[in-house]
Amino acid sequence: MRMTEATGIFFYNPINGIQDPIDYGELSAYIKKYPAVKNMFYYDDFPWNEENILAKIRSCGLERLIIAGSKPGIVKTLFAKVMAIEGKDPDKVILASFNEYGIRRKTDINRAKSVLACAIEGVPFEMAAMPDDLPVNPATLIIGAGIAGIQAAIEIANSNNLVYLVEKSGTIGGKMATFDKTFPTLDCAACILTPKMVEVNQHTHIKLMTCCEILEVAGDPGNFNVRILKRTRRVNVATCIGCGTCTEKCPAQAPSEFDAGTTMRKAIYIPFPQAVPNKYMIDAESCIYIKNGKCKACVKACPVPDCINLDEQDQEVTLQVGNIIVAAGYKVFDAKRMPQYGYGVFPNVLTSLEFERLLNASGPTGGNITFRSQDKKGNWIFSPDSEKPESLAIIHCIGSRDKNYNKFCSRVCCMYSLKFAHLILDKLPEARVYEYFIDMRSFGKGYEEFYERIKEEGVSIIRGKTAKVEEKNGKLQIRGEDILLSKIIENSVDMVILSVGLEPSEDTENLCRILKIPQSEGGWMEEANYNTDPTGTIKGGIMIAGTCQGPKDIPDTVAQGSAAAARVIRNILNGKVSKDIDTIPLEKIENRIHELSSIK
Amino acid sequence: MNFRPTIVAFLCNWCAYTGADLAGTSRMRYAPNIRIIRVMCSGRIDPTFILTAFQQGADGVLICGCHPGDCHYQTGNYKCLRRFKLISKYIAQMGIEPERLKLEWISASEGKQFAELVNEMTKAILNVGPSKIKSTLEVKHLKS
Amino acid sequence: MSVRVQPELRNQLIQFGIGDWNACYHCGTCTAICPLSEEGFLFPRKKIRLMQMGLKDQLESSVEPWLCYYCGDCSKTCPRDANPGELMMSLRRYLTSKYDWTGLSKKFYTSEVWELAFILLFAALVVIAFLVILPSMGYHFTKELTADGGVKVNSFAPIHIVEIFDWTMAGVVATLLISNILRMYYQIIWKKSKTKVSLWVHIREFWLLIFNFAVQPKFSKCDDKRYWLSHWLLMSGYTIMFIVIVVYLPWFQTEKIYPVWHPQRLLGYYATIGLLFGLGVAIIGRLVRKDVKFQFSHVSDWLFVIMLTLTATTGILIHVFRINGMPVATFISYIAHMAVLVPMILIEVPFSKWSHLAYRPFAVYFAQLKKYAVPK
Amino acid sequence: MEEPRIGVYICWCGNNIAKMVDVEAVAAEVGNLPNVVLAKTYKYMCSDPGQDLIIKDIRGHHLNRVIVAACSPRIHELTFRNAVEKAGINPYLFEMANIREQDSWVHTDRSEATKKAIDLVNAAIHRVRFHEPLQKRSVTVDPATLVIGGGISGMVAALEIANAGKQVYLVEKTDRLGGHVARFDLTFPHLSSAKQMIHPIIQRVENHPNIDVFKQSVIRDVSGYIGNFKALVQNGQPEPLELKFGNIIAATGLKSFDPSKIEEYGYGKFPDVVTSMEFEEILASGKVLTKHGKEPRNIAIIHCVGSRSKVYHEYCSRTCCMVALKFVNQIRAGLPECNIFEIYADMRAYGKGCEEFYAESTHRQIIFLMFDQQEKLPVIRQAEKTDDCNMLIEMDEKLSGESIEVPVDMVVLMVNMEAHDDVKDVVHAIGVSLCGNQFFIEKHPKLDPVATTTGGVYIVGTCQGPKDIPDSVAQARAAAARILATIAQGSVAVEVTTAFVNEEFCCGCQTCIRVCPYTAISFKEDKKSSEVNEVLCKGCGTCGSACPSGAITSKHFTDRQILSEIEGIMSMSYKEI
Repeated sequence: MRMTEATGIFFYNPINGIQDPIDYGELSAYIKKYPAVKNMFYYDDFPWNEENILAKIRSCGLERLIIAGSKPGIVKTLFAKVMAIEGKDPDKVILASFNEYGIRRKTDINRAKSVLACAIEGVPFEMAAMPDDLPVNPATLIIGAGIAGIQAAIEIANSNNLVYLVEKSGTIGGKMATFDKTFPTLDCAACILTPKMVEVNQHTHIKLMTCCEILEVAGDPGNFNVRILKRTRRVNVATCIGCGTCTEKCPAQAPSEFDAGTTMRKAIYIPFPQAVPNKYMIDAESCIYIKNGKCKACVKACPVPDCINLDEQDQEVTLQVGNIIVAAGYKVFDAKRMPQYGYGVFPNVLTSLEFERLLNASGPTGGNITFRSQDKKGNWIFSPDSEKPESLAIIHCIGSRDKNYNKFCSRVCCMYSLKFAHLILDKLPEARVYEYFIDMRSFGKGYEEFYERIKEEGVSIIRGKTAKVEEKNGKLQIRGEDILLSKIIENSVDMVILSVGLEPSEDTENLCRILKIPQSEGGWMEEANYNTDPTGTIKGGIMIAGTCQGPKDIPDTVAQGSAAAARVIRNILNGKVSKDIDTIPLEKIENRIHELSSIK
Repeated sequence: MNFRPTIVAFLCNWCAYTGADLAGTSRMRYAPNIRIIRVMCSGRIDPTFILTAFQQGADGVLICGCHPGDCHYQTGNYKCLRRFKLISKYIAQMGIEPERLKLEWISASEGKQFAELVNEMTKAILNVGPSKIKSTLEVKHLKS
Repeated sequence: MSVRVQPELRNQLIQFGIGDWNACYHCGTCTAICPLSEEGFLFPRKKIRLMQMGLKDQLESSVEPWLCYYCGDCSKTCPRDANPGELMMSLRRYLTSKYDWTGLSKKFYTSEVWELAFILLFAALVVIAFLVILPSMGYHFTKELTADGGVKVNSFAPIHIVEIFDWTMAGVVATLLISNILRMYYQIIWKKSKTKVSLWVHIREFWLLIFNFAVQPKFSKCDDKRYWLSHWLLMSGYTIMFIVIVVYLPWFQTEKIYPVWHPQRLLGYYATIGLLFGLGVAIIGRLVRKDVKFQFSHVSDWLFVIMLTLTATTGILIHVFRINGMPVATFISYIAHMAVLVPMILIEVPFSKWSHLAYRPFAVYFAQLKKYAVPK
Repeated sequence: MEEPRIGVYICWCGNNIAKMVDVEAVAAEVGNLPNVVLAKTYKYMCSDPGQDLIIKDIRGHHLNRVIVAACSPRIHELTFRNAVEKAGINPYLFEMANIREQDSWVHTDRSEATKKAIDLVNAAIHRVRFHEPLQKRSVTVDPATLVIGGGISGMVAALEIANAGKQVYLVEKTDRLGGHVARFDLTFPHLSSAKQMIHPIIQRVENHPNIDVFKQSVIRDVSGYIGNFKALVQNGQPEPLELKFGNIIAATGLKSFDPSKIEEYGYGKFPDVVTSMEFEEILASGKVLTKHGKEPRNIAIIHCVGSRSKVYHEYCSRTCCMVALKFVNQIRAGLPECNIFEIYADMRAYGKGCEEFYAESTHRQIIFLMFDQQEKLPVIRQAEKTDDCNMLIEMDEKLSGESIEVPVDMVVLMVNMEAHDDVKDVVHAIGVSLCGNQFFIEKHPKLDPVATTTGGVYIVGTCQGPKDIPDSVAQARAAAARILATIAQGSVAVEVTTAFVNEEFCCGCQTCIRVCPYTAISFKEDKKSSEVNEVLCKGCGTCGSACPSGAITSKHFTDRQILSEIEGIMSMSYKEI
């Protein structure tokens, strides 16, 4: 039975915020074919207030109201109120939310039409828009081997299906491997991550591919052809025994990526002692032989014949996979963009990632908190011999919650800052620790309790963000307003830690282009549905997990890693995968709407 | 020489042992005199274990299980309680001070309580002094 | 005793400026970045808070808005769209209207029609005075030139009458300003205050008033020193002009043509250059709108700079025409000069933007008094 | 039995252990004990190179027993068991000494901590001598799954599994699916319709050929083990229905806190003080009116009601801030002239798009007022006739430092989420544990946020801790992934450390049968001895301590092993180092 109740459609704020707006003329023309639609009204035509809407309902005899547009929920209550005044059912105010279904550009007109048609006929869009299925190749590609990628890989591999785990750097483990302790339980990150890394390495169903980048993804869901650039390590992973003789002999140095640039490593190196695979690699940027054609100290030192091949070239590999999970992770905000905090100018202004290494027992100072110092060659590094700071300040929200930089909240900084405060007092019980925050976001399980505990430990937690860091008499001078006490607080401290926010990783944009998935505000990868499908995308067979979807902490990342795997395993068990939602012809959705509405 | 008591503790795997681990992850501090033995359930704790511990020279024995009603194996902790009552009487007859044997319920979230319990018990044992059971047994052994 | 929040106050305040200060989420960056904010006188955040909550009494007894010189750093670093700098500006407008007991200030700030009408009214009165009243009293415009070849200004604008008018105008303005300053004093130091300030402190700290008026040391504390310089040039130029016109008018408005190096001409040149430089910076800034300070221009801001510029340029024109013996041009520019100057002085000084010349140094003085306040 | 050749490995755990325990001294001390072939230390035993070290030594030194002194066995026992197994040793010939959580992290005296570590390692050495190889056993997995709770997480998990072609039983306590979400009007931060989102999900669940929905039903008498559970569904019918399933997902959710406990807010006393859930319904009805039927001119929303408090619940409910922001947008749409006061402590807009939503909402003329939720709560009192409002809230406003009075006509209390009253019943039925806040405890907060210590039982959604819809949905799918993987494999390993009877010693008293909570022991008349059903036995060992003749004992927790452990602890107690 088709919907016959007199329906009015209200187009809410159709232009606002959209650069390439939907053609509302075309939409209006389209929906005329639905007899229930009595009239259409536009936000720009008249101010939407009670009296006006009431007048429209009365003059057109409307029974149902559909509010269509980019974020129609914002006016819903007004319409519900009017319906209630009129003595009609406020539940008959229906939202046709365009952004909920990923409709943003002119080209999404067909989806907009179908969403509207669904709203008019009272059929859920999810049930009307069912893409066709395609057969699925049981192999899965996972892009990024941080904790999210690792978790997803293990889940899928445990269902006896092949996983290609592709990682850009030389080791798996991602950012989590560089952390010292994890909040709020303070168990060491290495202790909980390394077994998983080992499991990945040993799993018969996981093919680990490090130093690899995605070049192109072609084909259809269920049968993707993926071109991958395999950057050369110049060390044979199969024969390298990880003895480290080469590193000893190598004369070239570069800042260590793993230590966030706080130490120097050699040109031939292993990212960190527990790296997986535990094999050496050569950094072409700093290798003297690659630059000048002379050296080969490592080759001479290597006990395994032909293990190191300095002339090895990058290769291209092609994979056939049925599903793809993107777990490309994040990068931290570049603190140099906020010069007022003096990062890069004052050596003892650190980012959180640097401090994380400083705290780490396997980090540059063996877990001692010391000043940054210059080595013989003048590089600023952390060394265990330096002196220890007596006072430290931690400043929250660097680069986050700020319209001038990133508008979003990075979700983890409050908690890792509290963790820092605790660990500082653990290592330097006499130290004075200040935390400058705006809102303390300790929302997770056990987080609030952790916050309470830190407060009792004697950390000065000050509500109010500082504005700048200056140097005065060899100390770092910070000025801030203690909002709760209405006081200006001027502290001179030895070390300042900037709790830098998270940003989409460098590859996010490129990957989104390659995979044709849209980006949300802030540059994160966009999920299929904010609420019901946070790990899906609008592309069939492509899932996202972890921080590439938005900032999140480890438990939520792990949950998302598994959740993305669930969809993959389901697809494999079913032997089929859905096509992209865009591939459904409008007529098909219309027919389906008709079918569903006749059932009722 | 200073008296350094040794306390043997039997902790059930699901509540008390986890609680003791929590005391660790929360970095609670407690006296170092306790030696923990993990059993799956406090119901597994055989009176022989307790007696052996005393015989071997333990100055105290601590038993911890899940709170009543929380046993992972439904009722193991109740059985433990019954045996505890019995053995308490028995050790009293043997001349072992009642402070030396203790049964407490510790849940997986009670790290703090566990730390406090250990400190209290250590203090109590320091007050009663070293256990004489082992030396008594040794003397008897020599005599025989 | 707890105070009642008054959300309606926002609707009043919003008329005095542009901004949505509810966007502020109280991170404290603005207070921290402000070099002028100090213990006991925290702004801008604290003032935003009072505004958001509509705590009228607390706002009206604030001295802080006058301690802000609007360098714009707070608005630049504000992570939201709260624009704290503009809030302080708006608060100054609001407070000016509150100090003013006539109620005209509020009218001028919140209604362009009222302000323009009054300006035109005063301008018209000036024109009538020159075209009707003075001629009827026997002072006629003449094309005759003086021996030096200068225009006979005193023929149509007799110095003794102009001087009487000058004094009257200064008297009216001063009465208004002084009464407003007393009201300001009452609001800041006296009203509902739990503290008091001894007379000795009043006397001891009085030098601050003069010092601040003359040097504006507070402004120089702002990180960007350029604005202090341009403002100081403007201020000093204007002050010299004011003193010369009010006190030494006969010496200034003369029919003699002094040599170029004569103090009368040098002072005049300095004052005009200072004025024009300062005005130039403000006008260009407000047009380009690159600096936060100049991004939001209230009608009162524009009127003030335009009128001051017109006064300065007509003043220059009078001088040029007079010494070059161009009687008609001198006559017209003299009337124009007065037609701008009179409304400007009568409206801007007691009721509008220009009143800050008095409120600012007094605010510094009052703030200093507050530091030495003791419980009652 | 072959002569034990024990390898001892002491982990530094970076500095976690090495800082408080002289690991080298421990290695030196135990290195010379009988049967100990070698004793080594390493920075991270759990890492790949650490495990490789063990494997290499087992092969090189023909070790047949391995001890790792490191963190809690609850974390890494399995890791090392797998490692030794790879080197060809039965995994049960491995033992762990907990010198981190129960030693280095809790003591401050380095020499005492080191002594304790030596004792613990020595105990392990004594114990491991009597370890016996045990064979892993696996059972087939019943492909059906039981989901308890028909809220959004339960339904999403059910759909994910059902869509993979597997049977799901969904048991819901109430008479409708949808849980709390079905009562919401809109969701944050995109203000999309909650009803339009949840209804298709409900429809799919109810019409899915692979899902059996049991409403107004409770589950009882859960028995069995991973892969092979069975339980009764009780739904008012005289005959409960028996279900068989391989895995359980608990998605029992949380309930709203009852604010009438908080005297300051006067909930129940003032008719216009409502909870957030009640306000959802008010908004959906379109009639935002006071009890007198008037449109409120002032509405206040109070955050953290029952949350973040030393008196009520210490935890944060994670969603209320954003729900409150959603409310203010809704109120502003319906009542453009209304004064809206939002009384908050910290604005927790941490989710994707949420901070942006917060920033947008600040432009809707909301007056945000801050209180200290631990210090002094705002107090609601009846207004006087002269006040021109219904009630007055008195509070200390933190951002201004003023004591203020807020006129209000309606107050919305953002109530905390807390455990259901019957949470213990579920806990007992499915064998999970509760944390101090009465949330289900996950196996590991980071590594395994959806599994529990009981194999085959998963927890998703808010019963594990408060969370918003996307996080609940992600957890639901995560549990589904785990279950689908087990189903795909077809079998799963089960408890090895069950009880066993030495028939020679059994006197046939049947004491063990009486104490067994799982009816896993039966009496064999022909042999006049007890017999253990190894699939039903969960290895608690109660039978072992009750047996008067020492005939029944638990594998891997034999009397001999535990007694040796005691001996090991005591044998070194008085040595000085």
